[in-house]
Amino acid sequence: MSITPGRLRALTRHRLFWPLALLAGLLLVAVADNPSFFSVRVQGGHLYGNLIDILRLSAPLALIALGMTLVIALKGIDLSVGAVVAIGGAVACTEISQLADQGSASGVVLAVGAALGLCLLAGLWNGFLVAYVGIQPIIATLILMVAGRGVAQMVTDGQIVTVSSSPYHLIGGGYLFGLPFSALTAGAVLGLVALLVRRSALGVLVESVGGNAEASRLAGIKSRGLTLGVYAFSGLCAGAAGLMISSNIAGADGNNAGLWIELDAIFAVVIGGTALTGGRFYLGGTLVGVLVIQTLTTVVLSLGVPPETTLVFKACVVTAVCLLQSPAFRHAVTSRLRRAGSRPPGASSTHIEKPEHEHEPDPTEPTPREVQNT
Amino acid sequence: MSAPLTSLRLAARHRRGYIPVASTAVLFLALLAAGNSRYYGFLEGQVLLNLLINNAGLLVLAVGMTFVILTGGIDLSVGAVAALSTMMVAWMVERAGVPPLLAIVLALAVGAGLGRLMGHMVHDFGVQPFIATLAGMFLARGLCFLISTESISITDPLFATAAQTRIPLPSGTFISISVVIALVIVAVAFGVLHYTRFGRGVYAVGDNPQSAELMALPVRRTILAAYTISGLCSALGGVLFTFYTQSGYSLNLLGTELDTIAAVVIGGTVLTGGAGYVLGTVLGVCVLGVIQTIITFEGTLSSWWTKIVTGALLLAFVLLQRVLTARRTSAGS
Amino acid sequence: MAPATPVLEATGIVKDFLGVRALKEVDFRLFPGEVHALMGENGAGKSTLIKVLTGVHAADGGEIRLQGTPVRFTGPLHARAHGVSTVYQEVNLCPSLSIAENVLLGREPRRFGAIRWKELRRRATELLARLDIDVDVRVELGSQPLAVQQMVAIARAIDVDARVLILDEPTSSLDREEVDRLFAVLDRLRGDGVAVLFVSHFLEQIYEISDRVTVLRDGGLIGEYATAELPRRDLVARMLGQEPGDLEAEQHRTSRAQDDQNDQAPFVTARGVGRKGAIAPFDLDLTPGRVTGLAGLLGSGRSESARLLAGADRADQGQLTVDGAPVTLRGPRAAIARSIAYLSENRKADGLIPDLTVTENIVLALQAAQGWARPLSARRTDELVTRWMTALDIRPRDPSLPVRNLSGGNQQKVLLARWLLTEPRLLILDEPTRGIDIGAKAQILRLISGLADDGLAVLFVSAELEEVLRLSDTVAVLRDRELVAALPGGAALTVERLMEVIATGENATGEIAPGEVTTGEPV
Amino acid sequence: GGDKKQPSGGGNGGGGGDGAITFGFAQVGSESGWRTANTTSIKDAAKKAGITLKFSDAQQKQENQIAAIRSFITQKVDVIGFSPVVESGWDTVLKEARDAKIPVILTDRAVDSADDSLYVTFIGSDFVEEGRRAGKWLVEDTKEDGPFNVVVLEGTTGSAPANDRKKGFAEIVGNDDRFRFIASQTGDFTRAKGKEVMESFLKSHKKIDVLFAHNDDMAIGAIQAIEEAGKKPGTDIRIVSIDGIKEAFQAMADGKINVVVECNPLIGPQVMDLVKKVHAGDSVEKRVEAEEGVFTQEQAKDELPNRTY
Ligand SMILES: Nc1ncnc2c1ncn2[C@@H]1O[C@H](COP(=O)(O)OP(=O)(O)OP(=O)(O)O)[C@@H](O)[C@H]1O
Ligand SMILES: Nc1ncnc2c1ncn2[C@@H]1O[C@H](COP(=O)(O)OP(=O)(O)OP(=O)(O)O)[C@@H](O)[C@H]1O
Ligand SMILES: [Mg+2]
Ligand SMILES: [Mg+2]
Repeated sequence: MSITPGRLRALTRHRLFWPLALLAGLLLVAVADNPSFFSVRVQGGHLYGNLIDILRLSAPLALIALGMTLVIALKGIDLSVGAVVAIGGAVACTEISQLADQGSASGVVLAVGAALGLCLLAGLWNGFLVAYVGIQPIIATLILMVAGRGVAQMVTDGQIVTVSSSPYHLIGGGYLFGLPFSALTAGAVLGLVALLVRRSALGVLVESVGGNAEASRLAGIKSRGLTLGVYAFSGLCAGAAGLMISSNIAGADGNNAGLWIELDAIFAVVIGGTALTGGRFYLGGTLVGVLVIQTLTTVVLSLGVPPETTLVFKACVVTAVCLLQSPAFRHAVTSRLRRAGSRPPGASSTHIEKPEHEHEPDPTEPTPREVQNT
Repeated sequence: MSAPLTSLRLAARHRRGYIPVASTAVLFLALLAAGNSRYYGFLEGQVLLNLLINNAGLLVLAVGMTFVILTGGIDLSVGAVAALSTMMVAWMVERAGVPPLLAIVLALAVGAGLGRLMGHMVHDFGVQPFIATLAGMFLARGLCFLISTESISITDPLFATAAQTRIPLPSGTFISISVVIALVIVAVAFGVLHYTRFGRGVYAVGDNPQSAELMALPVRRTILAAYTISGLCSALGGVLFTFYTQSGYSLNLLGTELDTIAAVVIGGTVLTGGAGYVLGTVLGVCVLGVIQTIITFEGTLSSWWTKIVTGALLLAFVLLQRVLTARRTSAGS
Repeated sequence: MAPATPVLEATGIVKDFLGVRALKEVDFRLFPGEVHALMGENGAGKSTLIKVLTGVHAADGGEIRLQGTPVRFTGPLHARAHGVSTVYQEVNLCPSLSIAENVLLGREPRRFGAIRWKELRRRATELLARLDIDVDVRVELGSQPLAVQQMVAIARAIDVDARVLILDEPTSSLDREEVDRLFAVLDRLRGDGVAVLFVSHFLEQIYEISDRVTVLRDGGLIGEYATAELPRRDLVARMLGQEPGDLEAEQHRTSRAQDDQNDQAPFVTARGVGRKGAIAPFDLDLTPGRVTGLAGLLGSGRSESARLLAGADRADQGQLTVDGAPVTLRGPRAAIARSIAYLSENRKADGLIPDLTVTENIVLALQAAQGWARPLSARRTDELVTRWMTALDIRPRDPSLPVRNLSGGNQQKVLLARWLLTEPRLLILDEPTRGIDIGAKAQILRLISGLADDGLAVLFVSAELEEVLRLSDTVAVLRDRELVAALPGGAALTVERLMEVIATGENATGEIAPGEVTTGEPV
Repeated sequence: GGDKKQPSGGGNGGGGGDGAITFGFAQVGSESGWRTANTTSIKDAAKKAGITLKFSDAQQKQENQIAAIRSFITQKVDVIGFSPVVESGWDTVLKEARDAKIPVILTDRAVDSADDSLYVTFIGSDFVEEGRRAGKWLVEDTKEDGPFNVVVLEGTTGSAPANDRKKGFAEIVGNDDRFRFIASQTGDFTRAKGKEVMESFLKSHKKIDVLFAHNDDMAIGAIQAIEEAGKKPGTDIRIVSIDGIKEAFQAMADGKINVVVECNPLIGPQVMDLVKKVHAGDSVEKRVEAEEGVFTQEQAKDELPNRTY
C-alpha cells in the first residue's frame, strides 16, 4: 500500500473526510441502483445528467449557505433567507412580466437589479436590528422570515407570476459552455468571496468577532459595521438564490419559494465544520455540505424511496454524517471493536484509555471513600 | 458616603436578571390594553382564557424548550415529536385497541426516549444541537408517515371528555383540562429550575459548559436530562393536542419549533444559554397568542397581511422590549 | 517528614497533544498534611499535569494512584467524588450566576430536595467572609473584578471536605492581603491533614507556604525537593535550566525621564474624568517616557480607571486631552486611533480569541487599526510575529497553533505582543505579568522600562507592589474608587510606605504632587 | 377609543337586527395560487352579497384555525365557515359553535366527524372523485393495449388532497393491468419540486408514458423538465392533472397537457348563497357540489378566456 497508516489516520481525521465519504457512499448506492446514474450526455446543446442536475439545483442553496456561513461565523443566524428568496424572485418576475418585451436584456437587468437591491435592503435591515438595536439574531431575522413571506405574496398577489424571458431564464435554468449557468455563478461567487475574505483581513475579523466579541471590541474592531455588512451580504445571496429558483421554473412562487431553505442552509454550514457558536468558518466545508444535501435529495429521488419513508431515510443519513464526523463516536466504535477483537482486556495496563462518560459516579450518592475503579 | 451608593448599585445589578421578564410582562399588558382600545370585547375574561386554552400545548413545548435553551442548546424536534405523539396515541387507541392511558404513557415514553437519544448525540458525541435535533425532527416526522399518512380521528370517550370538559371559573368563564395540565407543568418546571440542584445545574451548564465541567458539576447528566425533559414535554404537548383536536395527524404542528423558540426567546431567555426564566416563557407564549388574537379580531386581513402584521407586531414588541431593558441595564451599571 | 503513603501518586505520566509531548514520564507525589508547590516556567506542563491528575485530560501513559489504589478519573466530578478538589488556572466559574451560587453550585443546602436560598446566601457569605471577602453574594459574578472571582473559586474549592486540594495559580491576580488570607486558610487545612498542591510564579509565596517543591521543565520532571533545603537561586536555576541572571538584582528603574519631566508635555491628561458608580473623578497626567503605577486594594478602582482612559468604558464626566487636544473616547477604537493601547486584566473574558492562531491573535489590533481592506502582508506578519515571539519568548515557538492550546503565561505574552505591535504612545497595562514566570517577568519589565525610556507613556496596574515600585516613576494610589495620592517613585518609596498610604488613604508626609492629583467629588 | 371595531352581530347572539350578516371565515392559509383564488372569490362574493366578512388566515395550522373559530364564537358572528386544514379533530370546537347556536358551513374539504349535525352543510370538491375522474379519462383515452408506464407527482405527503387523489386514481387505474406505476414521489404541490422530481424520473426511467400530477403547478414544472429532456409533453408523455388554473389551460391549448380535472376554487358566490339561506333558517342540502368539470385539449381553447386565475 502506498498510503501509510499514519497518513490514512490523518486523512480520516480531516474535518471533511466523513462528509465526503458519505457523499461518495450515496453516489455509489445510487449508481448501484441505477447504473446510468453517472451518465452525462449532450442534450439541447448542453450537458445533461444527474450530476449536472445536482450542480444546477445546489447552486441556490450554495449561495444562501455562503451568506449563512459568514453570519454563523459571527455567532448569528439568519432565518429570513427563505423569505428573501421569495421576495427576490417575486420582485424580479413581477417587473419582468410587466415589460413590454420580456426578452429585452436591459429590462431584465433592471428587474434583477431592483430585486437584488431590495434583498440587500432586507439584509441591511436584519443587520441593523442585530448590530445596532441589539436584538438576538434569531428573533431579529424571524421577524423578516414571517413578514417577508407576506411581502412576497403581496408582490405576487398570492399567485405564481409566470415569465417567459430568455435572458431571465439563463440565470437559473440556462447553460454556459454546456454547464449550468447557475452553478457557474454560484461557483464564481463562492470563489470570489473566498478570495476576498481570505486575502483581505475580513475573514479573520469576522472570526474574531464571532470568537470573542468583547475582546474584539477592545482590540478595536468595528464589529457593528462588520455585522451589518455580513447580514446584508446574506440578504443579497438569498436574493440571488431567489432569482435562480424562480428563473429555473420561469415563475415566482411567493408562497413556496425558499420554504424551509434556511434549515438546509444552516445544516450545510454545520456539516462543513463551522460551529453555530461562532468563530472559525470554512467555506469549502459549506460547499461540501451543500453538495451532500442536494445529492441526498437527488439520490432519494433516483432510488425511488417511497415518499412516506423519505424523511426517515434522510434522518438516518443525517445522523450518520454527524456521528461519523464526531471523533468521540469513532473512538467509541473503534474501542468497542477492539475490545471485541482478539486482544485480551487489560493488555495495555499502562495505557489509560480516553475516559468514557459511562463510569460517571452519581454525585447524589454519599461520597465514596474508597476507590472503585481498580 | 459611598456605602449607600454601592449597595444601591449592587441592588440594581442583582435585579438585572429580572428586567427582561419584567419588561416583557409590562409590554404584554400594554399589548392587551392596545388590543382592548381597538377591539370591542377584547379584554373579556374568556378571550384571555382562550389564550391559554388555545396555547396549552405550545406552552408545554415551550417549557421543555426552555430547559434545552438554558443549557445552551436548541431543540428543533419539538413539533415533530409532538406530532408523532398525536399519531401514536391515535393509532394505538383507534387501530390497535390499546387502552388510552397506556397509549398516552407509551407516547410519553417514546418522546422522552427520542429526547434522550438526541441528548446522547449532543453530549457524548459532540454533535451540534441544531443538527442532532434536526435529525430527530426528520426521524419523528418520518415515523409519523410510517404510522399513517392520513389523519386518524380518536373516538375514544376519554379524549372527548378531556377535550370537552370545561372547568368553570367565576363569571361564566372556563378553562380546559389541558390548561390545568399545562399550568401544572409550568409550576413544576419553575420549581425544578429554581429549587433543585439539577435546575441550577442547567443554568450553570448553559452559562459556561467548560466551567461547569471543571466545577465538577454533573454536566452530562444535566444535558441528557434537559433533552429528555424536552422530549417528554413535546410528547405531552402532543397529547394535549389530541385533547384539543381528538385526532392524530402527521402534518400537525409543522413549523411549531420556530414558534416555540420564539416564545422562549421573547420571554427573555438568552439563546446562548444560562439566563432566563420559565415564567418569561409563559409570557412569551401569551405574547404570541395575543398577536394571533389581535389578528383574528382585526378580521379583515388578507393572507399576506396576516404575515406582515404578525411580523410588525413582533418587531414592535421586541423593539420596545429592547428599549426598556436597555434603559434599565444602563442605569444599573 | 512525609508519612509512608502518598495520598496521590503519579508515575511515568505521559501526555501528548497532537504529537507534541507535553509531559514526559513525570512522577509526582503528594502527601497528606503538606503544601506542595509545583514549579516551572510557562509551558512547563504544570497545568497539564493537574488536568491529567484530575481526569480532565486522559493520560497517554503512566499510572495514578489515590491512596495506593490505581484510579482513572473521568473528570473533575469523579475526582471530586473521591475527595480531590481543584481550582484550575483561569477563573472557571459561571459569570451570569450569582456569587452565592458559584460558591455552592452542586452542593446547595436543601430541605426536602428544595434549595434553601436564604441558607445558601448565608453560607456563601460566611465562606467568603473566611477569606475576608465582603460582598453582596446576590450580585452576578461577572460584574466583579477578577480578584473577587478568583477568591470565589477558592472559596468554592476549600468548602468541600477534600483530602486533596489543588490550586493552579490561585494568587496570580490577588493582592498581598488576599494572599495572606488564603495562606491562613491553607495553613489550617494543612493542619487538618489535607494535601495541597499549589502552583504559583511568586517565589516568596512558595517559600512562605510550601513544604516541598516539584520542579518541571519542558514537560520533564527535574526533581522533588524540600522547600527549606532548596535555596532560591537553585530553585530558579532548576526551573530555567540555567544559572539565573540578574533576575532580582534589578532595583528601581533608572528613570531618566524623571529629570526632564518639566520639558515633556503630557501625552494624555485627565481632568475630573470619572464614571458614576465606577470611579470618582480624578486627574492624571501620562507623560512620554514616564511610567505611572496604579496601586490600591482589591476593588479600589484601578481597572476601572484604566478602562476609562482606554475608552473601554465611557467616562460620563471630566475632560480627557490627548496631545493637548480635548477628546471624547467613544470606544476602544477611538483610543487606538490615538495610539493608546490597553491590555485588559482578564485575558480569558476579554483578551484572547481562543480559536484563532497565535499569529492572528498577535496581529489582531494592528490589523483592526489598518482596516480589513489592507491586510498585513504575509512577510510583514511573519516578521512582526517572529520578532515579538522571540522578544517575549512565547513558547512553543509555533505561530500557527490555536492560542487556546498555549499555557496561561504564554497566552498572556501573546496579548502583550498584540499591543506592543501597535507601537502605541500610551500603553495601559492591567496586570500584564499575571501568570508569567519569573524569568520572563524580569524580561518583560525590562522591556517595558526600555520602551518607556524611548518615549512611551505607560500606565501600569499590578497587584504586586514590588513590581509597581520597581517600574514606576509615579505611583498613584486608589482607595474606595477614588484617586487619593500620587507619590513620586524612586528609592524613597518603599513597599511599606506605599502600603501605609493604601491602607490609610493619607499621605503621611503630605507630599501630593501639585497639579497631579485633585480628588474629585465623590459620586 | 370611539372607533372600536364592533362585531356587527352586536350583543344579541345570532340576531341580525341591523340587517347585515356577519360571516366568519377561517381559511387554511395561502399555500398556493389555488388557495388565493379561493380566498379572493370568497371575499369578492361577500362584498357583493353585502355580507360582513370576518376573515382569518390559519397559515396552514389546525390550531390557528380552531383558535380562529373560537374567536368567531366569542365575537358572536352569525355564520361560521371554514375549510379544514385536515379532516379530523373538529368535534370540540364545532360543539362549541353549536352550543352558541352559530351554524357552520364547511368549504372545500370535509371533516370526518361521526356526528354530522355539527355542521349545516358542506360545499366543495371531492378529492377522491377528482382522482377517479382523472383515472377514468386516462382509461378511456388509452384504447391501445399497454403496457403503460405511469409516474405520479404526489402532493404534500399526508395532506388530504394528496391522499384522496391518489386513492381515487388508484381505484380506477390500479384495477387496469395495462398500467404500471413505476414511480411515485411527492412534489409538495409546488412547481419547483415538481420539476426537480420529474427530472429525476426522466433520468431513472427510460420509458414513461403517463404522468399523473396531483395539481397543475407540479404538472407545469414537470412539463419544463420533459421539454428540457428533449421530449414532447402531451405527446410522448400523456399528462393528467388536477385543479384547472389558467396556465394549465394554456398548456393544454398548446398541447402540453392532455387533461385537467377541475377543482374549482371560485365557490364564493355559492358559499354566500348558503350563508344567507342558513342565516334565514332555510333548509339546505347537506352536501353541495362545487361546479366543476373535466377539460380536455379540445375544450381548453374555448375555456381559456373564462379562466380568471
Ligand atoms: N489542549 C492543548 N492542546 C495542545 N497543546 C496544549 C494543550 N494544553 C497545553 N498544551 C501545551 O502543553 C504545554 C504545557 O502547558 P501547560 O498549560 O501545562 O503549562 P504550564 O506549566 O501550566 O504554564 P503556565 O505557567 O504558563 O500556566 C504547553 O506547551 C502548551 O502549549
Ligand atoms: N472588599 C471588596 N471585596 C470584594 N469586592 C469588592 C470589594 N470592594 C469593591 N469590590 C468590587 O470591586 C469592583 C471594582 O473593581 P475594579 O476592577 O475597579 O477594582 P481593581 O482595583 O481593579 O481591583 P482588581 O485589580 O482586583 O481587579 C466592584 O465591582 C466592587 O463590587
Ligand atoms: Mg498553567
Ligand atoms: Mg483590576
